[in-house]
Amino acid sequence: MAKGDTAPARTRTTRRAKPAPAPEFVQLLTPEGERVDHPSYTVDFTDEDYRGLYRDLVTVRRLDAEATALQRQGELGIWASLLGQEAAQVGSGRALQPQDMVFPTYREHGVLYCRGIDPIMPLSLFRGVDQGAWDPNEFKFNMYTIVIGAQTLHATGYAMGVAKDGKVGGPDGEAVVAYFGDGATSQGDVNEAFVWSSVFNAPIVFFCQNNQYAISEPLERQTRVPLFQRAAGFGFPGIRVDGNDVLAVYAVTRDALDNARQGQGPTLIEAYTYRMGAHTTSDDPTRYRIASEVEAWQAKDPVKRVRAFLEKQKLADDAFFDEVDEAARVQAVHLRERVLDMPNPDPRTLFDHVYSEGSPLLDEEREQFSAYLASFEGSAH
Amino acid sequence: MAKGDTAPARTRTTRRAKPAPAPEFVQLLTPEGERVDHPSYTVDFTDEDYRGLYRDLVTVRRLDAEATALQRQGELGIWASLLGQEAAQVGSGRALQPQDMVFPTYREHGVLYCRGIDPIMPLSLFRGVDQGAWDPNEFKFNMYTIVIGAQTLHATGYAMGVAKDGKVGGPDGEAVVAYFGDGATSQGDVNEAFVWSSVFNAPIVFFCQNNQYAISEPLERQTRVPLFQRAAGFGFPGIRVDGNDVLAVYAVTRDALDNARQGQGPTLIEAYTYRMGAHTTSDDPTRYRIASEVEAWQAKDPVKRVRAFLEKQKLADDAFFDEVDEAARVQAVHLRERVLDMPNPDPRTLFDHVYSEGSPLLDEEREQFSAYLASFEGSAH
Amino acid sequence: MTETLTLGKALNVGLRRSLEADDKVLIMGEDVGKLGGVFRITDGLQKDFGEDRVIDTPLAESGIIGTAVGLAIRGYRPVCEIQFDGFVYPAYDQIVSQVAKMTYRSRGKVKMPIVIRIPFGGGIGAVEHHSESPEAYFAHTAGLKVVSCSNPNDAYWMIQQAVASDDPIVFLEPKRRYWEKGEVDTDATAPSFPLHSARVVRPGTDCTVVAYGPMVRTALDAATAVDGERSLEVIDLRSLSPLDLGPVYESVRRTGRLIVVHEAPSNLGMGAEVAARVTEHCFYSLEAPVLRVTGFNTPYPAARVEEEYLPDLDRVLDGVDRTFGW
Amino acid sequence: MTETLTLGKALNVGLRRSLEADDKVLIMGEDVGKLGGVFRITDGLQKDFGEDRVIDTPLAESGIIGTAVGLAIRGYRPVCEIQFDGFVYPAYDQIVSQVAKMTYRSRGKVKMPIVIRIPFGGGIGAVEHHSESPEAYFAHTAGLKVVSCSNPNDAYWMIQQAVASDDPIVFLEPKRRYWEKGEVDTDATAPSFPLHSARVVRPGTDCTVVAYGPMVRTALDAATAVDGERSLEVIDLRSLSPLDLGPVYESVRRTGRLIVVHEAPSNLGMGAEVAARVTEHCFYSLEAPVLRVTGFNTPYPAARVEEEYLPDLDRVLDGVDRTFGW
Ligand SMILES: Cc1ncc(C[n+]2csc(CCOP(=O)(O)OP(=O)(O)O)c2C)c(N)n1
Ligand SMILES: Cc1ncc(C[n+]2csc(CCOP(=O)(O)OP(=O)(O)O)c2C)c(N)n1
Ligand SMILES: [Mg+2]
Ligand SMILES: [Mg+2]
Repeated sequence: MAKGDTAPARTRTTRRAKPAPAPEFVQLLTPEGERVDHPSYTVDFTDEDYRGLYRDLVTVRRLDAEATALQRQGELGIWASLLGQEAAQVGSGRALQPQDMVFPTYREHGVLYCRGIDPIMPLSLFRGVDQGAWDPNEFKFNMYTIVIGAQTLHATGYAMGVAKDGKVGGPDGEAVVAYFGDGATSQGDVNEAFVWSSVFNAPIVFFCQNNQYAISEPLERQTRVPLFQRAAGFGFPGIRVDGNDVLAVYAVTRDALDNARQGQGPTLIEAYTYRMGAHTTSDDPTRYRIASEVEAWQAKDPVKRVRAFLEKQKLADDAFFDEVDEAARVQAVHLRERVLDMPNPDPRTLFDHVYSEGSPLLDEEREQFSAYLASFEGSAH
Repeated sequence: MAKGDTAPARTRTTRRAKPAPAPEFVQLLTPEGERVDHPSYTVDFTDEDYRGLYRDLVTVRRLDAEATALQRQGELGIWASLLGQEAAQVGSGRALQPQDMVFPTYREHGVLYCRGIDPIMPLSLFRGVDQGAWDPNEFKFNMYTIVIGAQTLHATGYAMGVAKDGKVGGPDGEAVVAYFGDGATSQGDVNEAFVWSSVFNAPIVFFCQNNQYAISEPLERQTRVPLFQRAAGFGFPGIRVDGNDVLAVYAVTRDALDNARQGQGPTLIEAYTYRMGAHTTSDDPTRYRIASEVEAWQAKDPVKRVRAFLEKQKLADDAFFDEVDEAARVQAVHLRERVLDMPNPDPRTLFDHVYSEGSPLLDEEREQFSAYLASFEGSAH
Repeated sequence: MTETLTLGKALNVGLRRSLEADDKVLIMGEDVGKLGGVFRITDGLQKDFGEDRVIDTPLAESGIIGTAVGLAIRGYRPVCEIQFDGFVYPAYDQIVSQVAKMTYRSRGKVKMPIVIRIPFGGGIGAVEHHSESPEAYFAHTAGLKVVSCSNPNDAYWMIQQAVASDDPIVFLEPKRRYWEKGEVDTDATAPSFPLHSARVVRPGTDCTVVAYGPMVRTALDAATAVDGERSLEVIDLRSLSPLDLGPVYESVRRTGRLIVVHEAPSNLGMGAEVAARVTEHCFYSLEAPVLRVTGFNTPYPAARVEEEYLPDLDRVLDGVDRTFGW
Repeated sequence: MTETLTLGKALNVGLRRSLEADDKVLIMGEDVGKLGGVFRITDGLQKDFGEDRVIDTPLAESGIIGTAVGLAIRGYRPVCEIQFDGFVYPAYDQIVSQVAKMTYRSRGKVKMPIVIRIPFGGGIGAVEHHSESPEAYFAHTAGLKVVSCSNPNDAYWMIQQAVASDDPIVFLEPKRRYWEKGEVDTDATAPSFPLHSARVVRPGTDCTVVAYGPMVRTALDAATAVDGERSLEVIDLRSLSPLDLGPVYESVRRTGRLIVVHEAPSNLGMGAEVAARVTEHCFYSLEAPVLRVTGFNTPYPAARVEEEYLPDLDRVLDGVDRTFGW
C-alpha cells in the first residue's frame, strides 16, 4: 500500500457501549437513620458501640469547630476542616486495629482522634509552631502530608516493609491505610502507588474521601467515571461506600483492612461524601458552588442520621445526647486552652534537625545567628 | 465505642472474585497466515494493499537490521531495534490519516517510515550528530522522546489543541496517537495523560506496544492484570490486539483514530507483541530471558505470516518476494551511505538554539569558545 | 496616565491584555477558572474569555506542564499557574527535560512559548511548601529563562513581555507583595525596559545592594533606614536568567562593595552566581568580598520562626556593616 | 592488602558489604536485579541476597523514591538506583519535598537513611538525558547530602559510609570512570576518611584546582601535563554538600589562585558556591578571581560535540593560563 493510496474501507464498530450508570454505594444506615441491609457487608455492634460511634462523631465535629474558631480569632494560621466528612473518618478510623498504620493528608483529624491520639497533636502545625512534628511509629500515624498524593507512595513503601517483615497472612497481620482526596487521584504519585501496591501485593487500603471538590474544582475536573472504578485496571478491587454512613464505612474498611492483613493485597475505597465547609479557612466556597447543593448534602448529614437511629432504636435518651455535647464542649475548651499555651519556638532551633547527623554549615549558621541575635540584646529589637 | 473495646464482629465477604482469564486479543491473521474473522473488526484491503503491507514490513525490518549493523560497526552510538514489532508499527502507522499527529518513543522507526518520512531522519540522533532535530509539525511526527512516558502528556496537550481548533467531529477531523511501551504504563505521566485526555475528551489514541519487557524487567514488574484494562478506570475503552498481526492492528487503530477524530475521545490500544532483539544495542538479553521464550515468539513472526497469507491466497509469487527483498536491500545500502556521509557538527554550533530569542550569556560563551578554538590553530590540537 | 494597582491586580490586568492581544494565549492551572486562583490573579478571566482559554485543570502539575508542551507544539501559548512554589516539583521533569530542551533538541525548529507562573517566597505565615524560593533550580537550567517582578508596574509589563516571548519563562511572583500598591502605566503601548534587564531602583554611592522579587522592598527599606549615614545603591535584578549584570558591575566599580539579598538558601543560590561573576569582573574594585544575606540553609521553617529565617531590614544592614568592617 | 578493582566493581563490592552488614539494607531500582543494573553495579547481588532485598521495581522514579521513604519509616535502609542522571527528575518532588524534609518536619524523630545512587556526567557518547550533571539541584537543597567518588578506593568506602549514614545521601557515580582501575583496600575494617571530607589528591604550590567525580582525573592529568612548568595542587571535593572547604582555604592561602572544574554548567553550579566562599574566606590571599572551567550553559549536547562541551585537559590548562594572566 503506497503512501497516497486510498485508505481501504473499514468497519465502524459499535463497541463503545454507553457507560453503565454509577452503581449504588454500600449503605447500612440511611440519611433518615434507617438501618438497611447489604448483601456483603454488615456490622454487629453492641448498643454501647453505637453510642460510642455517635460520641466520636459529635466530638470530632466539635473539636473541628473549635479549631475553625481559633483560626478566625488569629490563633491558628489556617485550618482544614473535616466538616461533613466525620463518618468517613470515624468509620474508617475505628475499623483500624492497633497494629495498623495510617498515612493521612492534612484533613484526617477525625482518624487521628479515633487512633486515640490527643487532638492537640496536629494543631502546632496549623498554628505555625512547627510543621506537624511527631513520631509516626509511636502513634502508628504518619505526619500530615501537604503535597497532594505524596503520602500514598510512602504508605505503599511502608506496606512493602510490613510484608518484608512477615507481618501479613494472619489475623494479627498489619495493614496500612493511605488517605487522599478526589483531587489527588489525578496525581502521578497516586497512580504509581496503585501500580506498586498491586505489583508487590502490598497490604494497603487506599481510602479516598471523595468530598466532591479539590478546592474550587468539582469532581468532573478529575474524572468522568466513578473513582472507585480506577482500581480494577490496576488489578485490585475498588468499592464505593456512602461516606456519610459511619456503619457502612466501618464495615467496608474493616473488610478491606482484613483482606490486606491476610495477604490479599490492596483495595481502593471511595467514600462518597461532601465537604460542607470551605476547603480551608483561606477559602471562599461561595465563589464556586451554590447554596442549594450544600443544602442537599445537609440532608445527608453523617451525625444526624446516627442520632436519628439511636432515637428510633431507643438506644439513647436526651440525657445521653446532652452529656455527649457537654463532654465534647469540655474537650474543646481544654483544646483551646492548650493551643493558646503553645510556646513559640526559640528561633535558634530553626537550625536543628536539618540532618540527623548534623552538618558543619548548619553549626556555623546557628553560631553566627546566635551572635547576631545577641548583638541586639539590650536594644529595642 | 471506646478505644480498647473489643472490635465488633464483622462479615467476611467473598466479593473478591477470581480475576477473569485475559480476554482474547483481536486477531485477523493467524501466525500460520490464515485470515480469521472478528465480530467487530475487519479490513477490506485490495490485493495491492496486502502486498504493500508486506513490502512495508520487510522494508522496515531490513532498514532496522542495517541500523543495527551500523551500530556494530561503530557508525551509530546506539540503536533501539524494532525487530519483532513491525506489524504493530506498520499496522498502526498505515492506519493514520495524513492530518493525524504522532508522538513516538525512540523505537517507532516503522511508524515513521509509514508516515512517508525518509528513514534517515532519526539516524542523526543515534549517530550523535544531533538529538533528533526535526520539525514535528512539518512531518506530523513529533521528535523522538527518550524520557519514558513524557510524550504521552505532550500528545494529550496537542490533542486538546486540536479540539480547541475545532478539528474534531467529522471524518476530516485530526487524531493524535501517542506511542509508549509496557514499562511506561507505570510512570505517573502516562496515568496523568489518561486522566487529562479523559477529562478533556481529547482526540487521542494511546498505543502501547507491550513487547513484554522494559529492558530486563518482564511485564509482571509493571502490572498484574492486562494493560488494556487500565483504560476503563479512567473512563475510556481499552482493547488488546495481536500486535504481530498487521491486519488486526490496522483495523483496531483505524477504528480508534476514527472515534477520536469524530469526537468520541481517547482509546487505549495494547498491541501484544515481543521484542525479538535486545532492548538496545547496549543490552544483553541473554542475561534475563531464555532462548525458548524467544523461539516461541519466533513462530508468531509478523512478517512471515503475511508472506504465508500472500502465498496461500496466491496474491504474490517468488518474483514479487525477491523484488521486495531486493528493493529493501537497495534502500538499506542507500541509508548506510547517507549515514556515513553525515557530517559532524561544527562545535561552535553547540551554543545555538538554546533559546529562540538568544541570550547574552550564550553569545559570550560562543565568542570565548571560538577564540579558544582559534588559539589552537596551527597547533597539533 | 497611570493607575494605582496592587501587584496582584497588575498581573491580572497584564494577563487580560495578553489574552486580548493573542488568541493563542491560554491560561491553565488548578483553580484558575471559576475561583480566579487562590490569590485571585486570574480573577474574572474565565468569565470573560471562556473555559476554552482559561482552563481549570486536573490536580497534576506534571500534567499541567506536559500538556502545555503539546499545546505549544500545536501553536498555543500556555500560561501555566503553579499554585504555590512548593508544588512545582512534580512538574520538574517536564520543565527541565522537555520545556527547557525542546528548542535545543529541535535545533530551533520548535519554540516553547510557555510561561510558568509561580507565586514564590515566604512571609505570609503559611504551612510547609507554601513559602519556598526555588529560583536556583530553574536558573541553573539551561534553556529556561527566569524572571521576577518586584512592583506593580513591572508586574504589569513583565508578565506581558513573558507571554510574548517565544522562550519558556519561569515567572516568579513575590506572593507577599501581591497586596502592595503602586503606580502602573497602563496607558503606555510598550514597556520602558526589556524583560531581561536589571535596573537601579535607588542610586547610591557607598555600597551596592542587589535583590529581586520580594527582597527589593526590603533592600529599599534598608537604604531608607540608613539614609544620611550611608548611601546604598539598590539594584533590582528582575531577570535571574539570563542575568543582566552590566548595571551591577558598573555600580560595584563605583561603590566597591556588594551585598546580594534573597530568601532562598545561600548554598548554590543566585547570590553565589552573582558573587562569582562580580568578583571576576570587578576583582580590583572590590574593597570587600561580595556578601550574601539570605535565607538559612535549612528547609523553610515553621511560620512562627519565618521572620527570623527571612532576611529583613536588620539582616541587610548587618550585611552592610560587615562589608564595611572588612 | 589491596585489590585492583574498577570503580564499578568497587561499588559492587561495597554494596555487597553493606548488604552483609545490615539486614535492613535494600537495593531497589530499574533493572538492578536479574540484569545487575545497566552498568552492572549491582551484578550478582539479587542472586546472593534474594529478590526481597534487591528489588526490580516498576518503571517509575517517583515510585522508587516515594516507596523508599515509606520503607525508611518502617526501618529499612533503601539504596535506590536511578538508571541515568537525566531520569532522576520524575522523582524530584519526592526527593526535595519528602526525603530532604522528613527529618526537619519531624524535628529529628524520623530518620531518612536513603541513598540515591546516580551514574552521572558525560563522555560516553550517549544520547540525550544520559550525560547530565544534576548535582547543583541537590546540593542547593537543604536536608540532602551529596557526595561523589572519583576513584575505586573512595567508591568502595564512600558507598558503605553513605549506606551507613542516617541522613539521605545523593551518591553521584562518575559513569565514564566506571571502568578505570585502582587499588582498593578491601581488607581495612574502616575507611581512612570521613565521608564528608575533601582531600588533597596531588600537592602543589602555584595554583589550586578543585574538582570532583569524573573531573578529578582530568585535573590530575592537567597537573601532570604541566609538571615542571607549573605546580598544580589538586583537591577532590568528594562531598558536595556539606562542603568541606577547609583544605581548599588552606591551599588557596598558599597558592593564591583557584580553578574549579566541573562538567555541569557554570551558572549557579558548584563552582559558583566554591568561588563565593573561597573569595569570602581568602579575600586577601587571592591573586586572581576564582575561575571556573565547566560545561557550557547549554543543555548537554549531541555526542559528537560532547568532547568540546566537556572540560578537558586543555580547557583546564587554559583556565590555569588565564588565572596567571590576571
Ligand atoms: C502537589 C500539590 N499541588 C497543589 C496543592 C494545593 N492544594 C492543596 S489542597 C488541594 C486540593 C486537594 O483536593 P482533594 O485531593 O480532593 O482533597 P480535599 O482537600 O478535598 O480533601 C490543592 C490543589 C498541593 N497541596 N499539592
Ligand atoms: C524516566 C525514564 N526512566 C528510565 C529510563 C531508562 N529506560 C530507557 S528504555 C527503558 C525501558 C522502557 O520499557 P518500555 O516502556 O516497555 O518500552 P520498550 O523499550 O520496551 O519499547 C528504560 C527503563 C528512561 N529512558 N526514562
Ligand atoms: Mg476533595
Ligand atoms: Mg517494553
